Amino acid sequence: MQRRTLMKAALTAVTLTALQTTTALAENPVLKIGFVGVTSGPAAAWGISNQRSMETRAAWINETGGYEIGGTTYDIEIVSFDDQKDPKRAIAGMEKMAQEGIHYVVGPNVDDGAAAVRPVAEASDIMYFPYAFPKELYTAPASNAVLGMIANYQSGPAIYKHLMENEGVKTVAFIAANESDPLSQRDGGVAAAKELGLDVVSDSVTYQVDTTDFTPVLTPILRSRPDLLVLSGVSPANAPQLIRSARELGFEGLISTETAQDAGVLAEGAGDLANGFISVGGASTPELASPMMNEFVDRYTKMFGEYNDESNTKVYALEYILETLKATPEAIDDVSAFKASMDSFSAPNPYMNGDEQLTYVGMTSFGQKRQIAVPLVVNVYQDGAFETMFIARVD
Amino acid sequence: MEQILANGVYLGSQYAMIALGLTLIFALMNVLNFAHGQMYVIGGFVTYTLYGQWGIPFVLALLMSCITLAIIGALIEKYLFAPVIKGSSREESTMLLAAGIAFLLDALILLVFGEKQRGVPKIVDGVFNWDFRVIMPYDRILICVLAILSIVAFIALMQYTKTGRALRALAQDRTAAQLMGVNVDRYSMIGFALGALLAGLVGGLLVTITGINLGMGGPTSIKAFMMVMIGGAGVISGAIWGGFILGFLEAFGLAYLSQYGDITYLLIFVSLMIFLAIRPQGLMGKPWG
Amino acid sequence: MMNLSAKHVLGVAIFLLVIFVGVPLFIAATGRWDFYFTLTSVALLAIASAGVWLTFYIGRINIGQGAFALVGAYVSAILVVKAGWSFWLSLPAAGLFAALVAALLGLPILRLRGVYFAMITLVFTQVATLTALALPITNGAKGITNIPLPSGVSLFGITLIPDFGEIENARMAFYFTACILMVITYATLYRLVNSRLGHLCRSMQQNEELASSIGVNITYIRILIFSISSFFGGIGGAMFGSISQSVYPATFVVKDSVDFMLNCFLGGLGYVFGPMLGTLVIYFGWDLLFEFGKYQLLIYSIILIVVIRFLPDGLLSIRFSKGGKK
Amino acid sequence: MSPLLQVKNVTKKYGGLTANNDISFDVSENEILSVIGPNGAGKSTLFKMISSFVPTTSGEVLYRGERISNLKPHMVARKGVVRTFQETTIFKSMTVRESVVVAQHLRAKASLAGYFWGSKTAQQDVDSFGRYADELLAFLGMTAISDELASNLPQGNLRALGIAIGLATDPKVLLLDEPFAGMNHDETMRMVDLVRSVRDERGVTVMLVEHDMPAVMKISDRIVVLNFGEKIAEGTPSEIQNNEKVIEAYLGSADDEIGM
Repeated sequence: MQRRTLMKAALTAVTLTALQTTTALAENPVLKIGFVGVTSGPAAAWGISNQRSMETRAAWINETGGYEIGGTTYDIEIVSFDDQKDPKRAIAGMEKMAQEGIHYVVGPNVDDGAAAVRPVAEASDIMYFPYAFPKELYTAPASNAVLGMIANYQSGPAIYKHLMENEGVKTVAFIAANESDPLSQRDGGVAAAKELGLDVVSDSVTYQVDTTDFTPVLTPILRSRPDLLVLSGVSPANAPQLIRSARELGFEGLISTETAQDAGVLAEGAGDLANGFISVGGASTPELASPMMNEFVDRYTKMFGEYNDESNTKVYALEYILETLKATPEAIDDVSAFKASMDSFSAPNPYMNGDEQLTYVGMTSFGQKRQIAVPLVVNVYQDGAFETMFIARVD
Repeated sequence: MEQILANGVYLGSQYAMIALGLTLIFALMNVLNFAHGQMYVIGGFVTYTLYGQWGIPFVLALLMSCITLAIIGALIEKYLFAPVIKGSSREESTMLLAAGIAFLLDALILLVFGEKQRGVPKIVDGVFNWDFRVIMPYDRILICVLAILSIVAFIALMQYTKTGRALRALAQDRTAAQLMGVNVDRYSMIGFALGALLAGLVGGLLVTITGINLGMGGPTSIKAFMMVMIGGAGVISGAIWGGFILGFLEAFGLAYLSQYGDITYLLIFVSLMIFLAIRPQGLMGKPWG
Repeated sequence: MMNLSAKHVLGVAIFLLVIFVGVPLFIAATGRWDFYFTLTSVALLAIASAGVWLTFYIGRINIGQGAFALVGAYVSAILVVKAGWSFWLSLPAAGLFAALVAALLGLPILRLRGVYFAMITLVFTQVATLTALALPITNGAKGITNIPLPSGVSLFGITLIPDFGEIENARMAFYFTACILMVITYATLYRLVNSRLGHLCRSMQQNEELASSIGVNITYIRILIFSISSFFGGIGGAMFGSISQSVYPATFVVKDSVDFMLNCFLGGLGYVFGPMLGTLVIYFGWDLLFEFGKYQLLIYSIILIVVIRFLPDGLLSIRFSKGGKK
Repeated sequence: MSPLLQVKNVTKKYGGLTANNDISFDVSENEILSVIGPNGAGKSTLFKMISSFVPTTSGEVLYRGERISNLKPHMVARKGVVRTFQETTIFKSMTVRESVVVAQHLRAKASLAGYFWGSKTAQQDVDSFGRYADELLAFLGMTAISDELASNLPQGNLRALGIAIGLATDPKVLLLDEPFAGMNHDETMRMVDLVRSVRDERGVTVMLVEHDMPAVMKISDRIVVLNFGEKIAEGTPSEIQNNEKVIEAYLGSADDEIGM
């Protein structure tokens, strides 16, 4: 029985793949870029904002005639794989990318997924751009992962320093979900705060991700009356509830996080109580966003009905891949050429006003350039939108 | 201390409502409904769409949540659970079906309502503050009162109406109920619809406070399972007890164990395991098998 | 060994031929190299599911296999990374440790039945994840990463197992390893079920009181079976840790425990090879539906519901004979 | 010769309720002894204590001078004291023959591992189990139904299957739980003969708990009567028939009996 089913399943698979490759035929040759991340289940928002920003950009490029690399104009196709936040699936996803002949993949979205796909990526010559912070992914001997955003151990110190200097913050408390990523980020944040000379008054309070009422969680932490409450690695779903509960409990200090948030979600979930909430974003605040960024947001909104501010940072990975390929055409199927060009690569940042550059960074944190330079834009939420608090750079 | 008790009552009332629906379905059909949390999420999204998006009055939106879920529940029972229970040689097969339905509802929620966290404007503003000893926003108090009223209404329904009596007879002994002239198929469907309706009602109520997102389904189901187990599976008073106990356990646990940091929840879960190992029938239930 | 009919022998031979020769040839011919990992996963998950199936055989719904897989993954990772053991030694150690945990845990909880046992094992999966987060030896939230690939084993200078880090195609090596383990697991399971222990399990599944009245030490057999089942879980988990070269608290979670259970249900609880088929369909099915993009989960769940609606006793119930093939 | 089975001052309390109070009697080798009493007299509790399915509150049960109360049920079975159940307690999805083969668990010579590897002893065990099952089923007149699934059997056959399972363990003492309940006169008489032959031909001592007075009078060598948890009489059937206490107990609860 199972023999037959296996054979049948295998045959179906072949037919399906065959179909897929034929339907993808277009006038231009196709350049496939992969995405492996979570687009269903509880953490779907992370991956979907990623996938959609890639699809928006790809559709835009294709609509305007394609992307020229080394004299050939390519249509961009995004191949997405839903790993369901399961590291086992993530490996399967990366194998799938290798199968499709893809060398550049965005994702995975979480630490365990990023660590799990490493063997496959290295064996199959895939450069991947995870949104995960473990340093060993980016430090030698690892060399195929490129951090797709700013790590909390980079943004945290910048934010704390700014708040110490400008807001007189002296004491800080941390709260994190009881999961790998947030806990690691909390530990990183605590270390950074201590190094800056801040007084960490509470760092042990955790909550389950499925918590629906944060009052009991926050009560003990707020008793220590910190000047700053850091929501380490907080998911966009939990942030408004945490903010709301803290404010309702009478907390008057500052609240910040080092992850990207969505203004709409904050407005719906916490309303005015979210005013003054500090988070990290890309470059969509009005004074920074370039016309191209605004067009991107428009197209995204048209395509999917609603924009997600998390995409402000997530739009970059694809742009970096394409720009680097443009600068080094042979890298299209030669990952080592890509790696070699990373050290010197530089191109104007199309999403930001001014003469910002796209470059690879990470020397300080990883000892090699394995991070994309996204402008570290620290935002403050005010009445339904983000305002720029300050901008910093990562090296 | 007062704050902890207040938190416990608030958490307990909402948990108890979630557990009630689950335990009702379990008592009637011996089905551990893995999709209960997803039903709760749908209830939340319906209220969000009607009240938050379209501006329909909150009470009406809440009513629509209930009706939607009752219909979904009835359809699921009639076309999926009933035939599978009849056709299967093992009771456990319904667990696979329930899990399949949970996946299906998850997929539908994602496609229909999207992946983002959603919330609605507060229904009441302001915070009750008794000298910083008890702090509780008014909307929470309102929801807590509404939840308790719903629980009372549900108990009254089960005690004093014909439907309620039929459902209780069915829960106690299917065969006997059939002999007594209860239309088993019909009341199974009504019971399932009622259980789903309760899930929808809590979803609709809580969306005003915690908001809603598609990820809340699975964890809610698991939490509801635990409450049902604490109280005793298939026993209505047990579900209420279980809800309040878990509510207070969390409130106290978080207040007194928070200094131990990461192991707070570990301790809560381990104590739960020990409790279940010692008293598998829960507080109110009868021993199994 | 005993009374295997010619038909059975042929069936086994064809099955072995397919997985050890047919699949590699098929992959080489079609170039679908990614199937290696998918099928490796299927084999490993099928091993863990076999354990869940075995606990069903004594009438217990086990939603705790994820915990034992996690235990196995961590034990192997810690032994390899921190104690410098060879992976091949850590593999049985991982299984044995999981079995030991199961024996200790089983003593109090195996008295429970029905949903009660199901729930307590589900809670145990949560406990395992939270413990992994809290313990120093597991590296807490940071997990254990950079686990070296399995090293070679040689006896008297003859290489028995090559070093996975040096061979050309590690995926193929993992595929063969996983398949061999799976074949051993299911052969064991088959023998177990068809030997006296299996008969005693069946008697317990149907009526524990009557079983104990004829002198069956039900406590002992329950614990023995639960340990064996967790041994499988530990082995499956340890192999996974080695393939992904990393273990995190979320490597196996409640969802995995539930999936293992679903594999058994889908394949059919009455059939030894049910969990294998169930795993293949559930895991591979998901991957095949990859082409449907955002409708993947929708289609997947509808198919699942349709199958259970029309084949409530599992896929293998299409065949009416008992016991599976072999 | 000392009695085979001794019930010594056995008492069972559930919370405040006393199910059995200070009950003592002996069972001699090769005897058929019945325990009777009206509903709620504590017969089944006593029965469960003898087979160690429930622990005693005080007192003990001895088999050949060894205590068998408050053990695990399977230990009692291993010593040779085996109980049967009423008809619902069977291996539903096994055939009659399979049930009888499994029930020979106690007679296995090979270890579990031996079976797993298919050792020679195990092979011999399997053969002998099969032979013995066939022989036993022939003895009980069940050969015709040996390949029926237990769940498909009619009530009368289920009772016989229960006894077959019990006998397959090769017991010294067989405890029968209401073997005649729900049977008509003919079936009862056939069962009486069967129980007799079990004792006569296989040398098994039988103790049974029963409602059906005529059958008990017919089958028993001696009878013990319980009422409200107390032993009120013990003796041969004719002694019991003329015992005033017994008559009173049964008349007093005559309604219940009719209700059965």
